[in-house]
Amino acid sequence: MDQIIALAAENLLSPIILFFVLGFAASVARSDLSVPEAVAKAMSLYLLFAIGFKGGAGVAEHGLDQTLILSLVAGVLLSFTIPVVAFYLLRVMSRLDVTNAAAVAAHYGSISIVTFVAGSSVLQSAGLASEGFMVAVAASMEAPAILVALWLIAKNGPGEGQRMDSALMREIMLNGSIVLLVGSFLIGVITGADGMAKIESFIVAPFQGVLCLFLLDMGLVAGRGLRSSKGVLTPGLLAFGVVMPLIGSLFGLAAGLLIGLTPGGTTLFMILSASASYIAVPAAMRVALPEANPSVYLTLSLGVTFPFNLTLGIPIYLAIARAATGG
Amino acid sequence: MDQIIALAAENLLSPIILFFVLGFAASVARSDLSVPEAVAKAMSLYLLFAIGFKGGAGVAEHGLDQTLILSLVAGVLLSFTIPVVAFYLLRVMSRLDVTNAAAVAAHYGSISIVTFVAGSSVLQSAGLASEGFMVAVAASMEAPAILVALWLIAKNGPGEGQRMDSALMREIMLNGSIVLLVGSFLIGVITGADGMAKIESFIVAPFQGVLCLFLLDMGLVAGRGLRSSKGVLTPGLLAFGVVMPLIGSLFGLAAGLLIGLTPGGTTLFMILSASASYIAVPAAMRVALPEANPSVYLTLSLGVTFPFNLTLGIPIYLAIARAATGG
Amino acid sequence: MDQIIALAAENLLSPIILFFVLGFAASVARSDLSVPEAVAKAMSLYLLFAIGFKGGAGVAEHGLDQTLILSLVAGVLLSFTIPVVAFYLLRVMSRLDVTNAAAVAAHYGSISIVTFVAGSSVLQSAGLASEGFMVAVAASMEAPAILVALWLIAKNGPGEGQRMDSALMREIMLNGSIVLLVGSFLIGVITGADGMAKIESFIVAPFQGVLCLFLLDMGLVAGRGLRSSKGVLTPGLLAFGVVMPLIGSLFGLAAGLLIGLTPGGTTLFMILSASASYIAVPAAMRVALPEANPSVYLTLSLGVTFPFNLTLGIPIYLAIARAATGG
Amino acid sequence: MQTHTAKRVEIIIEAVMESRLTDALRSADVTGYTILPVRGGSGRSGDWSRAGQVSRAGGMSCVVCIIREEKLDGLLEAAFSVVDRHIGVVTVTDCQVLRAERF
Amino acid sequence: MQTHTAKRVEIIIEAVMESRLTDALRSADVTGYTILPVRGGSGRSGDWSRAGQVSRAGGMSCVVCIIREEKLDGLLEAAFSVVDRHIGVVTVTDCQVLRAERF
Amino acid sequence: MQTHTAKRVEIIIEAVMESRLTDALRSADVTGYTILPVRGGSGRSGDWSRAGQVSRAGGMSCVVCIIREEKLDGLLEAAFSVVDRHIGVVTVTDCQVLRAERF
Ligand SMILES: Nc1ncnc2c1ncn2[C@@H]1O[C@H](COP(=O)(O)O)[C@@H](O)[C@H]1O
Ligand SMILES: Nc1ncnc2c1ncn2[C@@H]1O[C@H](COP(=O)(O)O)[C@@H](O)[C@H]1O
Ligand SMILES: Nc1ncnc2c1ncn2[C@@H]1O[C@H](COP(=O)(O)O)[C@@H](O)[C@H]1O
Ligand code: NA
Ligand code: NA
Ligand code: NA
Repeated sequence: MDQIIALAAENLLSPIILFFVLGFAASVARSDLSVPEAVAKAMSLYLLFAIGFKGGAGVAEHGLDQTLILSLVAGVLLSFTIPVVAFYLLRVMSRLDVTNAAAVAAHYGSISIVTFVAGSSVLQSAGLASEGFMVAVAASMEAPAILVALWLIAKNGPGEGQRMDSALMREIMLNGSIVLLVGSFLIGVITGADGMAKIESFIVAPFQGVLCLFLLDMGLVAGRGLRSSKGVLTPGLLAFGVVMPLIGSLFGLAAGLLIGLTPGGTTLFMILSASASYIAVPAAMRVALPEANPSVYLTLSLGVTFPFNLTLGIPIYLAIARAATGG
Repeated sequence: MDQIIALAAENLLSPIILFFVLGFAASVARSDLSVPEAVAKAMSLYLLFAIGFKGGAGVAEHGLDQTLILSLVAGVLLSFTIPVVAFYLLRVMSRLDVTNAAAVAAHYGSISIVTFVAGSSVLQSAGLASEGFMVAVAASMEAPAILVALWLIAKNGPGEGQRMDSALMREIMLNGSIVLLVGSFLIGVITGADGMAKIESFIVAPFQGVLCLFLLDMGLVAGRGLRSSKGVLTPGLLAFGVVMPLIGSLFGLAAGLLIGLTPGGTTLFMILSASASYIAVPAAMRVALPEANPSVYLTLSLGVTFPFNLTLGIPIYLAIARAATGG
Repeated sequence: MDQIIALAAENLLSPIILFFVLGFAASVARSDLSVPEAVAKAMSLYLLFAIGFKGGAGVAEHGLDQTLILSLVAGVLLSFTIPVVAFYLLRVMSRLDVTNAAAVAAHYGSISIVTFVAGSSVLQSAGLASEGFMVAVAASMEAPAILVALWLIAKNGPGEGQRMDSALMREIMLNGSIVLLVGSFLIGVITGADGMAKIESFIVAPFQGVLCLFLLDMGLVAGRGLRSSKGVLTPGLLAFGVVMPLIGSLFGLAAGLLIGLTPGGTTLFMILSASASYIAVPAAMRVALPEANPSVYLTLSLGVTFPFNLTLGIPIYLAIARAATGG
Repeated sequence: MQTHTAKRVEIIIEAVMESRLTDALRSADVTGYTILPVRGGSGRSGDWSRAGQVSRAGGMSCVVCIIREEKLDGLLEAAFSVVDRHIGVVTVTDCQVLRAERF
Repeated sequence: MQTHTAKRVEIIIEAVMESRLTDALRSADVTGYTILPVRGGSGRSGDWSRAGQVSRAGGMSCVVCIIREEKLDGLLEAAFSVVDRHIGVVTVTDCQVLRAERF
Repeated sequence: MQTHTAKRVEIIIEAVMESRLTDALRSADVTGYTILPVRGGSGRSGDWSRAGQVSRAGGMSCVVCIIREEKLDGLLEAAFSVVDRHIGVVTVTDCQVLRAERF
């Protein structure tokens, strides 16, 4: 417990958290501070490129671990399972109808790559290594939850019927983030240490700084979202936004322990399971479930769960993973 | 005098000046070289982030100097005083009416953060340290001049009456530049050397290079401005654009000497007092004084005083500050 | 031959090629991965700035080589000659009419700065030095080919008459890329090692990484272009897109040998002669030859010749240059 | 100058539906359209702005389409089939065009 | 298809006044609007372009607002109160809309 | 509110021709125009998008120009002289403006 508190305290005073808070505060105070859309996109391209490549180069260096396949399978399974849990929990904890509950569930079954990145940087500060292939696991967990959500509606809903067609399927599987993350990962695997030597000073040294600016932007966007969604968050939903990541993290813990990942890898699995998508899934939901209210799922995911994971969640998961793996 | 000339010569041949000149020349020759708006904004976010954080980390390292409060107070007082001087000087030197004279005065009472950044980098080349909190002083000097300008009109003008309401007040105090500069400063103070270690390779190493590109862009914008404002600049206004920064710098010198700042800090105070805003104040003027002619204040500030300070002003202020402080 | 194959193999597995392939594949698979226009422009500004400055600093360091003037003259001559060869070759190899053949010829007479940059980075990996002034040669080769193309039409065409006026002439000579490249080169020459020391960590360390992202973007754009230009590429044109760079490179080889450039410089001259413009010339063609079909010249230049040079061409030119210069 | 009457259709639609809309337009025999970026807006579902956004979810596009009158109904039906369950605004204005042979 | 007449109001206004305009629109009971970015322009006060600009001072926004005819006057008064002393252009066009119940 | 009739001309033109168009407008005595960015489109010469582009070659701009009726012909002739051999779409709509003295 002391360890958690110490870690959380240290974490709370790290630049990335403080810049998130700055953005959030600026937005709530209605400052006109803003990051252009193109710049936000550039930073996200950079982060995906860097994290993917580093993961791949890590795999190239340490050799292809047997646990890679197991972890990918586990990732996909979790992304199928967690939304079901989330859905029924939501139906109990809140008054959301089937459509909205399913839409929210899809977000929690999928993952947030920035939470993953922030977690990696906490691991690094703590001096903990992790499996490079966890970025591939992250990619594998993006899409399945969306299918589950649509299935949940078909099963529970009166349902006008949601829209799932091959075009959407392709959009989901080939969305830009996945392609860049997986592509950079593979290029990292192929080019290995040589490739790393060439681009290291681009993807390693400036990484933390870019992450600070990106989190500033996310704070701004999250604050704006919260401001314009007054009344959407019932106490039940709010509680869900904090409880669900904790539950999700336990699924990730189980996976990490069963597969026998390092403490670092287990922590990352917990973070992935605990995090909620706010880029890929919202876009898919707008296409497939236009009746679902975006301010519900965006506010929960970006306004509640993301800050929770960033500040308290990550240190908690790290402490639990360490205790459980004895690492 | 020799020292000034040597410094000025060295300064004139530094990459940042030459890139400004390149941008200016390209624009005057009507090249289509241009920097996208989003990229210009990204660079300005980067510079504010970096300079703020470095200032804060500096304060964290050297401990909170007693002179901080004094400097802030002096900054605010200067920003109240300088516009009055500028206003009456303008009424003598040019034929500007009350509204336009007050609008211009507001610009000279406020500050230009890029001039400050360029000055810091000259100090660094010269191996001179300065107080990290000067970035906070810079922030404190942004807004007061605007209020003075409106008061000058109310006092001297026939006046339809300018628009100053609480919305504008909030906009000025919480404008993006101030929030990011002060926020980064505070985060620098809080996270100190630890935080610095994390993001140093993002905010220190590439800084000069980004500054070069940013000045290229400013040269382009300044050149375009001058091109489209033919006839606006009377000889009197032109003279004002060179004389006023020199006068302003003396106010800064007095403040630096009275407070007992280092030679570097005193130079920065002179630079702040000498510089004229071209980002925050123009926007505030468009809201509060729509009748004032933007090409007058923008051309003076960005087209005359900024290049003057960049090329000759900074070396002059540095030499004077050294002579006066014996540093 | 073995050397070429080894080099090509190494080259094909370098991160920059693989990122180009990733972008291309993503685009062909209709992923929504995309780079905002402003970000693509920012990267191109960065590359021009960095490559120009490095070239200039190189000249400052090694002193002004006598061969500079000769190389510039040779560059201009090649840019006048190559389009003529390209034009008649096209008329033989394809069924393009005079206007389209001339438009394509203009592209091959001019140069692609990214191919040049990619070539420089291959040289660097191979540990080969080259003349810094080759960037100035690159700039000198941008424009002449356009004039030749218009002359070819006037000579061969029935011709509504193309539009060449002083405005277009100025646009071509002062287009943003040339101005930034030459300007940075000159600033590099002026500020030399001192200037380099100031901005080195901005323009050297991250260079390869930015180049990767830029090539990702070029892959995306090239893939999209190919996708939407089905049927434009006849077998004859396709063959031209591969044969012409090889022919062009021999002109560059001759120039390099006659002038007595280093093996590296000769390779760069071959690359310049082999490469085809896809930024400046297409824009000029839209103004001067609106009747020419952009998908012909863009597909050939960006979709065929650029990838060919990037993957196979550069290693071939390097091997030939080494064999010919004995370097 | 010689001008001809035509219809100017402006469709403000969710960015995620943009490619579905343009596909529908193409199959409705529309020969051309132009897409303008949209920066923000407000409606019954609240305010939004593209500033700082990475996801395509919150944002709209504006598709402008100039067509001959006789093709209007086909276009509107195509647009409606896409907009239907989605956020979006469709307006039609009478206009004059130069070079009518192009439409 | 079934369309209804409405008014399309397009307001080109200084960027610094944008939020004041949208506040005014909201208080004039306007249910929605869309904001388009503007890249440059020219008028009696000279040329401008957003290229390379950091300040919000030199630049404009375009606010598009589709409303029922009966609400037009309220909207115009609201817009005028903001545009009044400022640079800006307001045009009103007759148009047809789909799904009139939305306005 | 008092409004006046005017013409709203919207010209979608290749980006490389933009400055030639605005020069022509100025010499046709047009007092103002506003330029909107364009993100992509489709026509007989195929699809295009600005995403990731560096060259100005593939892309268009939208120039909006509000003028008094009596100046329309001059404007259209000026526009036509530039658009003529180039890709581009010109539409004219009737509109009402506030503050007619400005045009
Ligand atoms: N009356 C309107 N005029 C212009 N744009 C509108 C209007 N109503 C809605 N919109 C646009 O459509 C989006 C969604 O509208 P709504 O479905 O009402 O939330 C808004 O955010 C606006 O961008
Ligand atoms: N007649 C017009 N048509 C379209 N836009 C205009 C017109 N007049 C002015 N504008 C826009 O409004 C801005 C300010 O106009 P002005 O107040 O005349 O300088 C211009 O830069 C244009 O963006
Ligand atoms: N009917 C139309 N409506 C709107 N924009 C059009 C139309 N036709 C063409 N355009 C625009 O003009 C560009 C060139 O058209 P085109 O010359 O037909 O290839 C297209 O890519 C569109 O941006
Ligand atoms: Na999850
Ligand atoms: Na000042
Ligand atoms: Na060539």
